[in-house]
Amino acid sequence: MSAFDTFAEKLSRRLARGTSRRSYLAWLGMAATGAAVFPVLPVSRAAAQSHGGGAARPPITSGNPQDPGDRASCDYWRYCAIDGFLCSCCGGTVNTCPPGTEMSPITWIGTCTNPADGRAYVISYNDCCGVSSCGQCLCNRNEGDRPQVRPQSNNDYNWCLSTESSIYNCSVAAIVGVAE
Amino acid sequence: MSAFDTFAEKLSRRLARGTSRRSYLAWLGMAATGAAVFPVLPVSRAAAQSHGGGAARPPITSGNPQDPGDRASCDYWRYCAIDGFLCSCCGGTVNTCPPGTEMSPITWIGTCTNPADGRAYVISYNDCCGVSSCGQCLCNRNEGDRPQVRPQSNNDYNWCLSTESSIYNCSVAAIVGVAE
Amino acid sequence: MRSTPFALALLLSAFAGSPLSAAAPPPLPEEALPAVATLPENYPKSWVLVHDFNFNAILDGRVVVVDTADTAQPLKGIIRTAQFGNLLFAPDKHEFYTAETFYSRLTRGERTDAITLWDSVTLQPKGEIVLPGGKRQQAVTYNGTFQFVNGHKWAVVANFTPAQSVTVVDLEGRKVLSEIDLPGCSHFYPTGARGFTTFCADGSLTSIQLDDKGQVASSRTVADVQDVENQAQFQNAAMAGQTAWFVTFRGQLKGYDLSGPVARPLPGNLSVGTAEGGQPEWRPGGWQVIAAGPKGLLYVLMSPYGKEGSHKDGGTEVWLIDPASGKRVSRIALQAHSASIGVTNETTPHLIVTRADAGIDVYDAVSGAFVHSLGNTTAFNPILVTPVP
Amino acid sequence: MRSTPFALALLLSAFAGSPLSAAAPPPLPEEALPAVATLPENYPKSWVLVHDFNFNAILDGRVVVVDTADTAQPLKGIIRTAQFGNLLFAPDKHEFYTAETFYSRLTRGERTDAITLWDSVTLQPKGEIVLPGGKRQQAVTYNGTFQFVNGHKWAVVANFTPAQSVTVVDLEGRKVLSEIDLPGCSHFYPTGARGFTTFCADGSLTSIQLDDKGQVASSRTVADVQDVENQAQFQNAAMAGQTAWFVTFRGQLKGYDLSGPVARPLPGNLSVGTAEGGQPEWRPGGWQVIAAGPKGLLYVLMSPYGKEGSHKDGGTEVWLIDPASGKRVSRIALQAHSASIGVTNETTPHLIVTRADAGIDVYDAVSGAFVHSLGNTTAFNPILVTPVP
Repeated sequence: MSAFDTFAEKLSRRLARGTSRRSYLAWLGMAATGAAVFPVLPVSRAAAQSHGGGAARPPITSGNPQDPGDRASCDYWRYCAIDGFLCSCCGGTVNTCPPGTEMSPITWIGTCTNPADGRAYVISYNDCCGVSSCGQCLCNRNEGDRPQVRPQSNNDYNWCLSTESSIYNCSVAAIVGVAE
Repeated sequence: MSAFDTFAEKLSRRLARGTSRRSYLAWLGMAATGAAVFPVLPVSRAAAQSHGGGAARPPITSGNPQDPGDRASCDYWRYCAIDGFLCSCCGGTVNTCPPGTEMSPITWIGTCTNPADGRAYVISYNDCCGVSSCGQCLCNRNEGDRPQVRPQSNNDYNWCLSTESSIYNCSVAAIVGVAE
Repeated sequence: MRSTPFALALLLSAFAGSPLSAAAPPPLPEEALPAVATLPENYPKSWVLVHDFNFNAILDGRVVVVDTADTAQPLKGIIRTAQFGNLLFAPDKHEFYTAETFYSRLTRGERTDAITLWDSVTLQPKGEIVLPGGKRQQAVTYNGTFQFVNGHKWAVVANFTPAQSVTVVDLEGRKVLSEIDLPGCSHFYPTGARGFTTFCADGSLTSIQLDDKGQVASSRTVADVQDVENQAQFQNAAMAGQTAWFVTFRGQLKGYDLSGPVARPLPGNLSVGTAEGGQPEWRPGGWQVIAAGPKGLLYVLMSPYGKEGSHKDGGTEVWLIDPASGKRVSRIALQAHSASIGVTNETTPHLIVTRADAGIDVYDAVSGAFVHSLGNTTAFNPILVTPVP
Repeated sequence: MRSTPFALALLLSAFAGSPLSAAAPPPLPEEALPAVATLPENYPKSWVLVHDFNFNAILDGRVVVVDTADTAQPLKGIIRTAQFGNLLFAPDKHEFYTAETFYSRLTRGERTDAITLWDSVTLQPKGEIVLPGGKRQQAVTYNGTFQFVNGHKWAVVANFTPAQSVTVVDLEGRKVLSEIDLPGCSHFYPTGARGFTTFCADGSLTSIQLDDKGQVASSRTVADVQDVENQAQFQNAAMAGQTAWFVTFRGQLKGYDLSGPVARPLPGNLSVGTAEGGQPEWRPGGWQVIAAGPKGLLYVLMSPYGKEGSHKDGGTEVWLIDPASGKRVSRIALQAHSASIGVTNETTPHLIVTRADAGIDVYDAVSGAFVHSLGNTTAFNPILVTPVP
């Protein structure tokens, strides 16, 4: 939790729109924005099938050996607690929303281990909002996910919240720091 | 065309809401309602796949040897010019809309041959409206279908028209007479 | 008399060879139009409500009415539950209620949150209660975010902005009664005469009773009912009468008596038990992983691949636990990797299972025998199964 | 210098074994948020617009922007085209226009028909023109029901109640100019300086020129341009410059010069030709079955199973016809049963094919060689392919 708090605060400052943070419950219950957290969508990765129709998608890689893996694959290391359509398959990238959407200013944060450098990174899963379901690369992983009773640890919420529209399109997975 | 005209008129009387019929073009262009015609949805039957997931649906039959075939199958004789989700799979029947919908008062009419008695029947393909896409038993057949330039012979229109909502749910295939 | 079958055979053969001959039967009759089906006043107990999350168009969510005994025509009707919507069913009033969110331009424009009242016989809308503030909680479908209180007269709707609160609505009077701030607490379970219980982030629960205006009459907190970090409760509860049963991520069973004004945690250390073959261990897995069945039995969907993060990955067996004896009475091996379960209230109850591939399978709830599959004939993403009471 | 690779290898191995040792590289940097992608001002000519009819949620239709050269990330963006919506693209103005229908409660309530203006770089909406009367034609997607006239300044929108008319809209002035009754006529093709041609049920066409207020300035009918019963034209045209090419159900090719105020049917008796192996015969088949390609060639999607009623069943080959010589120059055998085609305007043009299973395949438009498949990575029901001009 301390690593989480540290990065929640850093993120909070970076995305800040004010709102002081008094107590845990007050923050959870009343923060209009803050370092809160989460995207969307449940159930098993087995359901995340494509609809048939031709060739497999070639991998989308970073080109950096320190950030290995296919960003269109649910197995990519940053997606350890994501829930939704991968923006890399939707016109965005691993950390950029697709054109036409608005990125949620506050997000659910996971802690994922990078297999290349062994570090645990804090990953921000921002939702992209204002365009209907992308429908590509549905992915749900839940390392560290907890029920909605602890909002900042739950990826079932639709965090298209402080955005102009709450319609959900896809989710990114951006590095916001190293868990210390 | 004469069989069509005869039944179009019969149907028109049955569903009548007024509107006299002056000329062919006037009818096509100006009838607020009438014996007009058609459901929805294109492309090949090959696209009408189910999404996997378990057993095949057992046949839905009439119990009458004179009306043979599976009403959940796109091959059923009455569906020779249908385009859309079969209401038999959506909470309705071959000639009844599902609960919660409204049946379009005017429809596209096809002429299909009943393999049991060899007769050509006039089939009314009414759309059921006000609930979103049923998603089951998509079927598109086009015997006698002509481009939209001849509306009464085209099944690509959404005929959820004189209904409270134009949202399309499914289509029925009701016998409205024998082509004489 | 004996010649009748022959005459019939002759008729049919004449018919096939020369269908319009003098021997042909009269044509099939004209069929009456328009015609719209209705549903029975009292739904058969083989019927369930299946929430279709509709991932590929979340704004077009729906609940489908399904007859689990009818493999030919299982889908009986569709009720709109737009944009992370929720549904409640009051069979005594023959009404459904949906809590939904709409935009004036489908994906953009003006937002309206509303409860719609639907006739359960015609599935036609019969009224609407607009919810103020555009704050209705949107999430993957849980049964605790839209609940009855005060019998079927009122309902509570969860809000999340992320400020947490609950809006109390008078369904019969068709008006909003109140909004109650509940910082740090989520999901609601009907409790006592006119109240609800909610679970809070610090591991406590809070039970609130309302006055006849929908304002807080009493509020009582019970501390330390769950360990959210290590033994969190799956939030979809199984209701056995007025007892809410939860299973935790690692298989503890937690009961709460909700008949009084304050939730009372049931004593005892119940669990689903353990088994061989886990990789590394058996744990509950799926979305709606617990259901209440006949004779007080609890049904829990279990995965052999249990570990941190596996809790939504679905399961392959259903384990039956008798909370009275504390014993596991049987294990049902499922036909397919599955996500959610429910148990019907039929005389011969059935276990209804939604598969990861979106099919729906039906088992004998007592013997565990596979009965039949409905296949993928009703919903794109069946996520919750609510049997008719 | 030769030791550098060894040093690197040592570093990496230290790294794998003891990642946080002193030899470890600095951590990956923090990434800037929020970040939203934009599209280029001028789309590359490998890009196409694919209309996704979205059968399973027609009210949630969309057009996807697709780079046919990018197999890893072909989907570049999504533009809403709700409820049997249509889309137009004005690359010179960096704008899209969608003609759509909305309900205040998703499936019910108040209906609004509107044209939305979208920025083609950001895909954000930038304006709206409400269409009066709730009469916008809804149908499976055709390209003739929403068209530009007067360059990219105005557009016409088809109405169908079933009374047929056309609404003329000033896109730049963001207002409705006029509504013109067109009983018995459907679909529009830009014609002359400020007009359109429409085809009528009696086999005629009508060309209309508009005055600067959007009212009818001239109207001229050309009789007997098609035999709707026996040789109907597929209504999705291929535009080669200002010539509109149609193929008929049985394979005739009909060209219309639309450069003047009145459509001029081109002389000649062109056809796609015949071939062996038909069951019973080769005919055009699919949804968008004709496209204009390089060197004036016409591409037609063909089915060997041609007969009455087969015209929407898709095809297995694309035939290339040179209308100048009247000859068929080649046949391309497709990888899969396919529904719609388009040809890009690249230096090396490509034939883009939507498959019946919703995948998208790319071929060399000249040689016919299969290049690659995009698979099912962009749209649920790809029904129209519009290459970037």
